Amino acid sequence: MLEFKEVRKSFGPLEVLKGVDLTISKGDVVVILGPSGSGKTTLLRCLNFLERADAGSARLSSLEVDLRNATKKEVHAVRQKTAFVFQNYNLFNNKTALENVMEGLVTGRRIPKEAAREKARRALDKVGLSDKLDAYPVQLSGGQQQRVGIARALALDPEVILFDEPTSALDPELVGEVLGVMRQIAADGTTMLVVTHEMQFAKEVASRVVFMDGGVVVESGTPEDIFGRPKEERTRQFLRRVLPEEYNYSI
Amino acid sequence: MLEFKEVRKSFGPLEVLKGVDLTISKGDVVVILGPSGSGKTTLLRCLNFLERADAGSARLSSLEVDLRNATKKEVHAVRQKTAFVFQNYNLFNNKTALENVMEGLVTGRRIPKEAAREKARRALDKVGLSDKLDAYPVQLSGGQQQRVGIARALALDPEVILFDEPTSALDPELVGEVLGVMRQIAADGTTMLVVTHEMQFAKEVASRVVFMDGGVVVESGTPEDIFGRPKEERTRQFLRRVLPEEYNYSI
Amino acid sequence: MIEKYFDASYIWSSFPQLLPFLGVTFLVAGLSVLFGTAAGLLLAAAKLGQSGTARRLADGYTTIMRCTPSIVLLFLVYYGVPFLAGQFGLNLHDVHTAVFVVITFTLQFAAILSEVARSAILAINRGQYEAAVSVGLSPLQAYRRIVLPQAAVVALPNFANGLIALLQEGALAYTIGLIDIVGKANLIVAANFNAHALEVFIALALLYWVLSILIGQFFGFLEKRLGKGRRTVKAA
Amino acid sequence: ADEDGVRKVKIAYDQSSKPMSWLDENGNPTGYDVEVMKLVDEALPEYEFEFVGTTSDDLLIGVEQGKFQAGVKNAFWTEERTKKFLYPEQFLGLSSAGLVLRKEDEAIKSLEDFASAGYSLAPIAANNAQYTVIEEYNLAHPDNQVKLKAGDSFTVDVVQWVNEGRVDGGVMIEGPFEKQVTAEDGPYHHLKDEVVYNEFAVIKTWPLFNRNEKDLAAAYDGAIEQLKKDKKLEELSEKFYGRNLFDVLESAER
Amino acid sequence: MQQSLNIPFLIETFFTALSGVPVTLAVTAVALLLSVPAGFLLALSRIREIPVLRELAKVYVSFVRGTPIIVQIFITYASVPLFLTAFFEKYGIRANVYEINPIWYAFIVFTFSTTAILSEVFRSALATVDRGQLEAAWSVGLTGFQAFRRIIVPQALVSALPNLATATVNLIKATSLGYALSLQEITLKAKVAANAGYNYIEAYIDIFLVYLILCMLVEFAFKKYEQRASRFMVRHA
Ligand SMILES: Nc1ncnc2c1ncn2[C@@H]1O[C@H](COP(=O)(O)OP(=O)(O)OP(=O)(O)O)[C@@H](O)[C@H]1O
Ligand SMILES: Nc1ncnc2c1ncn2[C@@H]1O[C@H](COP(=O)(O)OP(=O)(O)OP(=O)(O)O)[C@@H](O)[C@H]1O
Ligand SMILES: [Mg+2]
Ligand SMILES: [Mg+2]
Repeated sequence: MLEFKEVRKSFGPLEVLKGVDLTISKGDVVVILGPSGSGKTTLLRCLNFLERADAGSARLSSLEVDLRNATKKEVHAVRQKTAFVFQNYNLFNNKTALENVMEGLVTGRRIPKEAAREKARRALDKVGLSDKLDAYPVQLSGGQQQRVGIARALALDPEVILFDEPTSALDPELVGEVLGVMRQIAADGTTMLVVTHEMQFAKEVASRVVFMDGGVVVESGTPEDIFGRPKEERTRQFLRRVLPEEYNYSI
Repeated sequence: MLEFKEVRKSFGPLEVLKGVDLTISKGDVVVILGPSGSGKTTLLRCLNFLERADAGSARLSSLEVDLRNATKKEVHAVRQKTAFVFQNYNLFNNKTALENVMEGLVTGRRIPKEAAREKARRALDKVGLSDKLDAYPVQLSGGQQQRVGIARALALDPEVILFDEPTSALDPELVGEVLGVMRQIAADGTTMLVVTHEMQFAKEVASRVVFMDGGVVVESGTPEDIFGRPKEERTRQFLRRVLPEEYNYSI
Repeated sequence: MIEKYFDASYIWSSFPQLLPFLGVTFLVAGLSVLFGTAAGLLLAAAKLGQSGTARRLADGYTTIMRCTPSIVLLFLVYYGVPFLAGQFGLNLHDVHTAVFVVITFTLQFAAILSEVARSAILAINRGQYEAAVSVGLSPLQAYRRIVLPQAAVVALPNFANGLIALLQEGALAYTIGLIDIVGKANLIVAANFNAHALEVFIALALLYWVLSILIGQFFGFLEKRLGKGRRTVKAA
Repeated sequence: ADEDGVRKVKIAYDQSSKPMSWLDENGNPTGYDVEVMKLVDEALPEYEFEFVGTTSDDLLIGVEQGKFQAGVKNAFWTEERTKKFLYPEQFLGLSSAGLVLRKEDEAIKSLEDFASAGYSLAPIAANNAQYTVIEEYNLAHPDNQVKLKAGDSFTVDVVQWVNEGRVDGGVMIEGPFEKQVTAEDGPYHHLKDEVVYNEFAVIKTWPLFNRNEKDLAAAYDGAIEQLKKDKKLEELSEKFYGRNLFDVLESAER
Repeated sequence: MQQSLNIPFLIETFFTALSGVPVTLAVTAVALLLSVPAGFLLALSRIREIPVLRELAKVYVSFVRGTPIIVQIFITYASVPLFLTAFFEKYGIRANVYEINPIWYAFIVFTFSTTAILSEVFRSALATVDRGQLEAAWSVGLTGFQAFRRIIVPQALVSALPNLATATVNLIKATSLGYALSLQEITLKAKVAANAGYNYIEAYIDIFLVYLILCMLVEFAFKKYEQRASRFMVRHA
């Protein structure tokens, strides 16, 4: 269970989050859609305390935290329960792909090294990177880096995974595979919050879709609701340009 | 006109480009498709000498260069005629959005500062960033950074633009806009080589589609040919998983 | 003209006299680097941390320590510490001079190292820290496992600058009667009534050069090892 | 004071001021000043001297601060210095100062001659007693001054500098000159026909006591008076300076 | 402490020491002005792995950085005049080597040593800049030189400045070694003044104060510059 209440965040004079409320049930896959700059990344970052919110609180199963004034301990507790897939990957530059995945397991979760290695290997295998275990991030292509980032989060078995455009660098073939992996994990009860620009993705995996714009949640509902019967004019406008006639182009 | 001949590149034991040939006419928009790690980025980088190829040559209108042994002058000449949109943006960290776009104009092309500023402003306007002119890269969202990268390349009015997944971080609304801008520039005679994972994009703007895998060009042709009548089994396989039934999902 | 004053045999005969005093040089530099690095890291942490007071204190400390000539600092410690201790009834007049020298250089090296460390840590993209805490590392673990190893590569050349300077600063200890190799060289020169000082100092320079080459090699090796996975502006 | 009534005192000495005081190759303090103080120690059963080698600067600060009870560094007497240090009644020794000159300048016998010739002088370490001698000469002869420069104690090799032509003259004391040039095995024996040594002054040197050490100074006075009577100091002068400077005691200006 | 300070002397000598500041600053300024570009080029030759130059740079750094400055001063001051005299004689140049102002030796020695230090400072700083920045600069048509001047160096400066500040402050303090050349700088002047009355404590206090003031000003300037240079890193508008 994940719940945001009244999350606010400004950068100087720029108000990026203007009070965001969001409730996600355990095992749900919630997709956040929204134009560039609407505050999607910032929202995820606030939950993980990578950015200190100006106001608001979050609840993670039994753990309720004030996003502005959380103590060090609370912050650490939240981070232990969550995993983050970064928009720009942020792989550890000084570690190989395998070590990138192992790090959180060994140092963060205190899993014995051998078990962690096995786990990391399986995670990388799932995203098709068995042949790049010992490559450093600089030796990986964009899509390969992104997949290491995904594997790193998955291997942690967290309660909640925050994905920030996890498939932007992947070819559609891989998107399909990653999608499969995510579906399976969701079925195992992991809650997922996914920022994405891929409508297809949203339609296929989301149990709920949230549309954000200008720092607020404009509308949220099932994919059928949002794509089929959007209530708000802004949503309709976004979708109109996003899912044009041509999308039904048949091959 | 842009032509690659027999481009080869290995990283240590890993052969990434195994002899790539490609010919692109002036004003063409060629889209390169292919799975992650197939060497797409490496190909673009070799043309711009960001990576020294092991063998091969390229021709850029009247300029013929050996990709392995080009002189400093030739390298600079090629770079002056081309622009690159990086997969990971690579914005100049110490410059604002506006300065990022101006840099190549003022220092590289020796355009007077005022004219350059005007030009840069227009380019940023085209990608919807008029309100972020003075923001530094760290202050921009992923999509905003990517758009600055695009504007930076467009503003140069080069003969050839090399795009490496230029819309990966953009929401579909913006993809549409950027697409429009690209179409217009193509109409003005700029040659474009675009690596992308967005099939839609390929279908809509490409004058030719190239499918790469394992360091070679597997197949190339018009979008209709490639998507409608792929000749090679590998292409068919890729497209089958990429354009599944659901793509025709109607809202 | 030169051969009138220069006699290379003095170079060779100086080595056996100088070498035994290398131990003092190493001891002073080694201990100071050890303690200074530990203190310097704490200072750097204070400078990069949230607390404004801690930051100002650390900044002030650095300014004063960096700006005080070593010889003055040495006198301050050598005379000031026993004096202060005396106020509390402690007699430190018989403590070995080496202790004061080590305290002095520790204080100074800490200040220099704090700036080396601060600049190196700032050079590491914040995303690295963020990724580390996002996989459940505590901030301390994130620094120890991810940020510091990368910062170390950046810091190494500057650290070597400081370390080598410290090896030479040991010469100052001579001022209060602690004899290291520079001090010994001075004594040899004095014993010759300043004749053939050039040869003695050349011998000293050669010794230092060898040390410096060894240190350079070692740090080069460390840089290579720790620098795995780095993609810098090097190599065109 | 110790339980057996013996008081340990620290006597600092300049460890690189051969032949007045230095630390020899075996790590033992020696030199004229040090050896005299050793004799004083022997004569004073109620005191036990510990010799601490250091530099001139530290010696001065240390004695002033009380870290050392006394120090020897070939110090001269000046009025001003008595404000900082306790000078005893009895001087410690004599020090000769002479000009090292090129053979052709043999005729220059005094600082006046040297100054009149407009010659350049090798730098003298600012904390060296010789510096004071020249400085005082300059104060006394404002219109015929020697060009005095301060420098480093280790880097000026007077004999070489003069012979090389880097400077026209330098100040030295006799003993070292003897050992470098006159002695058969001296490093500059080959220059014996090119440089000369002309003495221009003999000066008394003093130990410096911390201002609170009146008793120690008095004890020193008693002991050294006896040593002088026993001609012990003359022996040491002979030993370290190659000459009994007490022969010319009357000519000592101070 | 035990003795009371000689206050009039303390005050008077403060100004004596202060009068040594111009010499100190002259040596510092000349050494910095020459060694910043020289150190940068050395750093580049190592980063770009230019064959012979890179090895030479390594040897240079190991020697000049590795040996005490006072020893370098001594060796230079003792041997250069000898060589020069021999040289002048051979070619019949009529010049007196010993009339060269010793400050020239200081310029040379301090420039050389600071170059070695700075080359390492710059090498480390340049390596903090991601290669992508250089690639982007090339891709918009900048030459390598332009890329360094406009993009790489301004970013490298952020991590270079704190160490540059240390090097500068150390240089200022090291100029006191000029006493070996009889340079009329701060330390020597104060110590000469101290000799007559053995007022060394006061002299050292004055030396302390003068360097403290001087170095604090320099440090302050560097701090301000660093703030300016790292503007682009602030995450908040
Ligand atoms: N550190 C910062 N300082 C100032 N402004 C910032 C900062 N970080 C983000 N912003 C601004 O906040 C807004 C929201 O940014 P955010 O990264 O949350 O957008 P986003 O919804 O993730 O967009 P995208 O889809 O492009 O990644 C943007 O307009 C951005 O310019
Ligand atoms: N510097 C390097 N050292 C070693 N291997 C490298 C290096 N750069 C790329 N590679 C490898 O070369 C292959 C091709 O990389 P490239 O970046 O060209 O792929 P791509 O087609 O752009 O993939 P993507 O769609 O994921 O960006 C990958 O397997 C990658 O691991
Ligand atoms: Mg984002
Ligand atoms: Mg790529």
